[in-house]
Amino acid sequence: MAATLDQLFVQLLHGMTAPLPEAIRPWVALAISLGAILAVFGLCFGITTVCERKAIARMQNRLGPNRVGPYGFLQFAADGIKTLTKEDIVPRTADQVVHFLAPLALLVPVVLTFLVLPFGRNMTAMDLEVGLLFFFAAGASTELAVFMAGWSSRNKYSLLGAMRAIAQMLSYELPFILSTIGVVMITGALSTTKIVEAQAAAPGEWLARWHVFTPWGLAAFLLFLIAAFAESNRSPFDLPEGESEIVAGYFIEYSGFKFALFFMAEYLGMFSSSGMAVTLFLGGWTAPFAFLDWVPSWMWFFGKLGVLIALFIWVRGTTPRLRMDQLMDFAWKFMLPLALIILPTAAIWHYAGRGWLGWLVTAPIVVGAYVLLGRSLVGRRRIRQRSYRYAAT
Amino acid sequence: MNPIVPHLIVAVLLFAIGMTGALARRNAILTLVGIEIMLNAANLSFVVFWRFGPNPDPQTGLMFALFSIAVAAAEAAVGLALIIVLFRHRRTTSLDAADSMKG
Amino acid sequence: MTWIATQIWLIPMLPLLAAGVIGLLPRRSDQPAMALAVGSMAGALVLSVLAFLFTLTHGGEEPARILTQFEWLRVGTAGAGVRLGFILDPLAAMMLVMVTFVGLLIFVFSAGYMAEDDNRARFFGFLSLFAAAMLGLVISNSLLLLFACWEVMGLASYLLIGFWFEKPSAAAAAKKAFIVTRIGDLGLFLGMLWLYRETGTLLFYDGGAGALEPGALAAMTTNRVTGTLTVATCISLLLFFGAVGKSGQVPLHVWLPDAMEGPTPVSALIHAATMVAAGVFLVARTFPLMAGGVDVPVQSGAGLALGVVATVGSVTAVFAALMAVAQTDIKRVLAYSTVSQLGYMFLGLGTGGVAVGMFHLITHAFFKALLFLGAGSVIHGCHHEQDIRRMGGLRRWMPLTFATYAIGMMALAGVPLFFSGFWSKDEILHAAWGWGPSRWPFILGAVGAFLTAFYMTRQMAEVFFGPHRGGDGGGDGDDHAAHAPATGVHESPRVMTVPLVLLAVSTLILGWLGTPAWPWFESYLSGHRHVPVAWDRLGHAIPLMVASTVIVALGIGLGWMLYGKRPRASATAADVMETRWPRIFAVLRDRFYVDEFYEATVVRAHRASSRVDRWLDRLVIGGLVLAAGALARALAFAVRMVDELLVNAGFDAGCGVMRWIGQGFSRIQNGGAQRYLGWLGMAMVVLTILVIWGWEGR
Amino acid sequence: MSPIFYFLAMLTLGGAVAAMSLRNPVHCALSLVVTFVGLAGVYLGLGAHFLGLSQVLVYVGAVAILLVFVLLLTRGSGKDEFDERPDRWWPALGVGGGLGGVLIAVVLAQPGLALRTAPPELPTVRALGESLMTDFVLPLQVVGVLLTAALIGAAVLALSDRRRTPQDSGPVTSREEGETRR
Repeated sequence: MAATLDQLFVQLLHGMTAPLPEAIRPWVALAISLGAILAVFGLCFGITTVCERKAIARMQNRLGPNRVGPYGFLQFAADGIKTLTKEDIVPRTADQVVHFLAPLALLVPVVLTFLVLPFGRNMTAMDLEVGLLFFFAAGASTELAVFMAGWSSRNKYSLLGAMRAIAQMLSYELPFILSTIGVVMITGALSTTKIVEAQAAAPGEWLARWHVFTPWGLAAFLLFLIAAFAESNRSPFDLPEGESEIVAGYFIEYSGFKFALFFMAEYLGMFSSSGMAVTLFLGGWTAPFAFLDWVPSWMWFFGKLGVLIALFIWVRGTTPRLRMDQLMDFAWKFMLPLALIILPTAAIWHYAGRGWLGWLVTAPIVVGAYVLLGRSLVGRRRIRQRSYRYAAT
Repeated sequence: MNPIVPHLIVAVLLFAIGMTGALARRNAILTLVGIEIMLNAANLSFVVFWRFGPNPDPQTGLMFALFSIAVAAAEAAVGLALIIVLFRHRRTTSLDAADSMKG
Repeated sequence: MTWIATQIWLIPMLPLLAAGVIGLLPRRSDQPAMALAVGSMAGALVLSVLAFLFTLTHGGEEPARILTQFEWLRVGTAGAGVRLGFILDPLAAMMLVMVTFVGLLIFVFSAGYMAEDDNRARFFGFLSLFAAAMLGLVISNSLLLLFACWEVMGLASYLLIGFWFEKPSAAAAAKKAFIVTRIGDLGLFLGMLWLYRETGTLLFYDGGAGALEPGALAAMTTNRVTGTLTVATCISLLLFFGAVGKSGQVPLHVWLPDAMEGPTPVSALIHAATMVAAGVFLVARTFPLMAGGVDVPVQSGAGLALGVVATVGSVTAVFAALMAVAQTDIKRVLAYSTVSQLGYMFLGLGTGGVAVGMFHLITHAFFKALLFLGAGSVIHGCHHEQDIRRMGGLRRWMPLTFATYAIGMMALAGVPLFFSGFWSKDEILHAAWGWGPSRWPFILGAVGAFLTAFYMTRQMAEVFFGPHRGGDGGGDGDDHAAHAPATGVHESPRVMTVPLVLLAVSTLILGWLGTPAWPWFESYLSGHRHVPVAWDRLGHAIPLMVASTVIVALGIGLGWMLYGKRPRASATAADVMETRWPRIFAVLRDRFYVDEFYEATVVRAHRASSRVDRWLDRLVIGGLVLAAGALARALAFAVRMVDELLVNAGFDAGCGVMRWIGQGFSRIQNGGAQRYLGWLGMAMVVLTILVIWGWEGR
Repeated sequence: MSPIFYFLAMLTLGGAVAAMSLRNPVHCALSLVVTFVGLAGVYLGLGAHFLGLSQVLVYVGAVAILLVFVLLLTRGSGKDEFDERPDRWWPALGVGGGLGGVLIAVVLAQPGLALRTAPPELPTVRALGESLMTDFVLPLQVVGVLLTAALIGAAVLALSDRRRTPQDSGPVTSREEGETRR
């Protein structure tokens, strides 16, 4: 029973593609998977927007949406209908073609990143040997779409927002990628499926071998998560769309459906980063304890994903926005060195094993690096009382 | 047809396009773009010869292309920095402005 | 317990990590830097003691030798890579314990000594780096790894000697130390290359395939370069040249006294325990090669290389001791004394084998560190006064420093029975006495022993006895001297005196490890665990012991007679020896003019050659150019004449043609990069056609 | 030869032609990205997965962004007046076309380009990594040094005139403005 439930979707896909000829079967399977991913995560996107609005409303002592449907939970449907039926305004001076292509160029790579995520046992849409690289390659392509959107609008705020976004994404790309190299080193594979399988509990062990349970893995997980916040342009790294400074960033000149696409791409990017964090560090679809193996694997994945999304919402509701220089300092002076230090630490862990020796050697290195780098970041700039040049008297 | 031939023709055409553009455009950045296209054409031929070449070798062609990508990245960085310097001195990125080494 | 044998790399790794972390720390974080440095050294000491205990309990007839080899860099597929390795054997274990113990005490001492320095964090970072390099050198099982550590140590010593780089003299001394040792390193490097060419490996021991093992040695000792000179001897001499540079032997000793410009703990670390010992250690490590292939650890003083080692050592021992006699800087006396003692070590290695030399290395490390730290304490107490003429009578105000310094002094001088220096020096003299080829090393050694006793007595008398002369300004001497208030002279804080006491205690104890009656050290190095007490061996040694005791007594007596009985009255008063033998004293004080000699020869030769080059450039080459120019001008004149007179009619036409061609070429060379690229493309088309079709038809 | 290859080839060549012929430099840069992506697709089709994805990561993620940044920094995003004069195009087309024609002729004329009988065993990423660390360790080191040097060189080049520029324009005028406004 448990096995059937576990492989339910796999069997379903298998049944749908079995009558087709051999040659086109993988392509059809890929298309169906893509459709399923779009459907599932589209729905997730809707639900998440409502949940986020309600959760943040609670944090801000408001009620949040409560008109449409029970407790306002159908708000997303109303929003969707509204954006679909709104007029699509394109500025007269805008570069028409690029302006039209930008939202697509943003959404397509983001959707592609979902192809390599293992949602459950045997549930990877495209099980590439270089899956992790695929994820990063697709993610890197979104920067260009941001530029296209910002540049083609011929609006200085959108261009500024795009430049900020690109600078930020480039800066955080490095720790984003580097923090995963430790995982690759330990598992010896770039395939997301193999990475997940390597984190399952070995026979006889009660605890799974999630990478987050190791000193370097914990540090890398946190780095990855922070970089994911920045990559998805979410608070506290939402400078590219800081309303108080540059109105709405690079998609200021978009309205209606195209705006909805941008909005969706942002949330989908958040989902895929969280999914990759789950895959790399939280054991993907594996159960944390061996005795919980009977729960279907995809439930684990989506459960962990939900936790991370809740974390994203929580952080958005509670942290103030960074300043641009703080943002850059943080990326280059804290995250990058720490990510580089994690690499040899993972190597040491590989040779020292997961026993007490590994902990004894690697934990102090990680903690020491964290403390030292953090102190150097904090201690440099003393906050002085601001002096006003013209408004003194 | 031998699958190596269309691949190589694509590489050759790419190279020729890059060459033409690099010769015709006056904007230094676009000349650099042309050179990048030529580099990519060379890379493609490496990969094609690795895959279909008469001398099967496990990895050398791939490695060459990989290193070539790395070198191209370095080249782009330095080239673009040079263009920025050119722009600072001449207030233009036209290559015609950078002809003070005239003989 | 046994895991330490394979995890020996942890020992240098600890200080190395500390150095790295200190490098990352903010600039003024003194406390964490200090804690890290001292803590890592303490950890290294614990691990070293574990390793030492391991070698004590393992190994029977052969010394325990645990190798940990690893492949550092694989080039190509088939095993052709660079292999490195670590070794744990009694020699390494002994050195490990010594370096970490002395190092730890010096680190602790530095915490007090450098208390007022602004850059303490940097200082401790460098110290840790230095210690890491030394420890790595000790345990490396590959000449390449040893060389790498050797160079890192050179760098660290450069940084440490020039630590107060705002002083020009310190900066110069650092450069001098770096360059002079580099000259020696060249020899080491050449030796390394040659060794690799001969044996194909740089690993010392590799289960039969190493460079120091019988197979490789047999080949090297039978191959001859010329006549009697074997390959092994040549390589040994090259390696020894590196050791000469690092250990400050004649003729490359000049950097060592100048290196006293560094902070005193640095002097203690570099000139007592570690860096200078590295040269001796190198010779000890490659001893089978030095001994010319005879793989018998001790009492095998044969072979040309060892003869050179012994000769250089004995000459240095006397030479440096003579220079020490006339120095007035408290640290310089000790520096020359170090050079001299290092000479002793080489003498011991050359005549008596590894155990003899290494025993003196160990004991010397302890008492010389003690002396340097004592000197540091004195300097600290006298507010950075280093001139012994301005000290005096300090025993009243610095009793603890005085007591420990006296112990160190007696050990160095070789006062019998209770001091370690006596036993180790005695073994060296014993070995030199029994050395077949020549009696001179023994005689020189004995003279050196006498001089050592003499100059140490002189120093003690000047520093600790007599009236205090610190208050003296310049010329007004005597009236102040009697009632000189000990302004500010004070005993050093606990953090500095405790290391002194610990070192003094170990100085007293260590001697008993290698007495003739119970040669435990020697048997430890060769792997025997149980050493019977053999009183009968004492019989051979007693006459020599008596003789050396007499020598030492003479030295001390003379010193006391000249300096102790009638103490110097004022800081500016002439030295006793200076009044009696002014000319000799001047030579000694000016260090035999070695520096001047180098200045006059090597440096001046460089200058002269550069001057000659300039002259050549000006006159010969410049002349040629001028001549060519004149020729061309003459030719041009002739052509012009011909042109104007003969072809004046066709001139305009020819000129037009030339201009036309020139314009054509200058259009090619128009500075436009794209034009060049176009030419390249066309050339490529033409070449491709030529290559593919052009020659096929032929 | 699958239709996918022809599609990708068209994409690549079309992107390249557009990149070399469009008026607006930013459009050129974006077309260049199409070429890069198409080439990456060709690589993937040839079985060079790692290379194809590296191509996307390096060219699309880094080089294209760099190009676009420099275009904006040098105000090159407007129309380039020089490119409206067509006198350069004919010689360039001559050289490029000649080169392409000759090389295609060479490719077609070579009987030695025999198809490999057995398709090669595609190397795993692990095998690639291992040969990078063994057979190709020296090129790897050299490329590392080259990249470092290029990084430093580019930074130095781009920063070198920092000192000179303020005198030309920048803060002087703004301060004067501030003074007058006051």
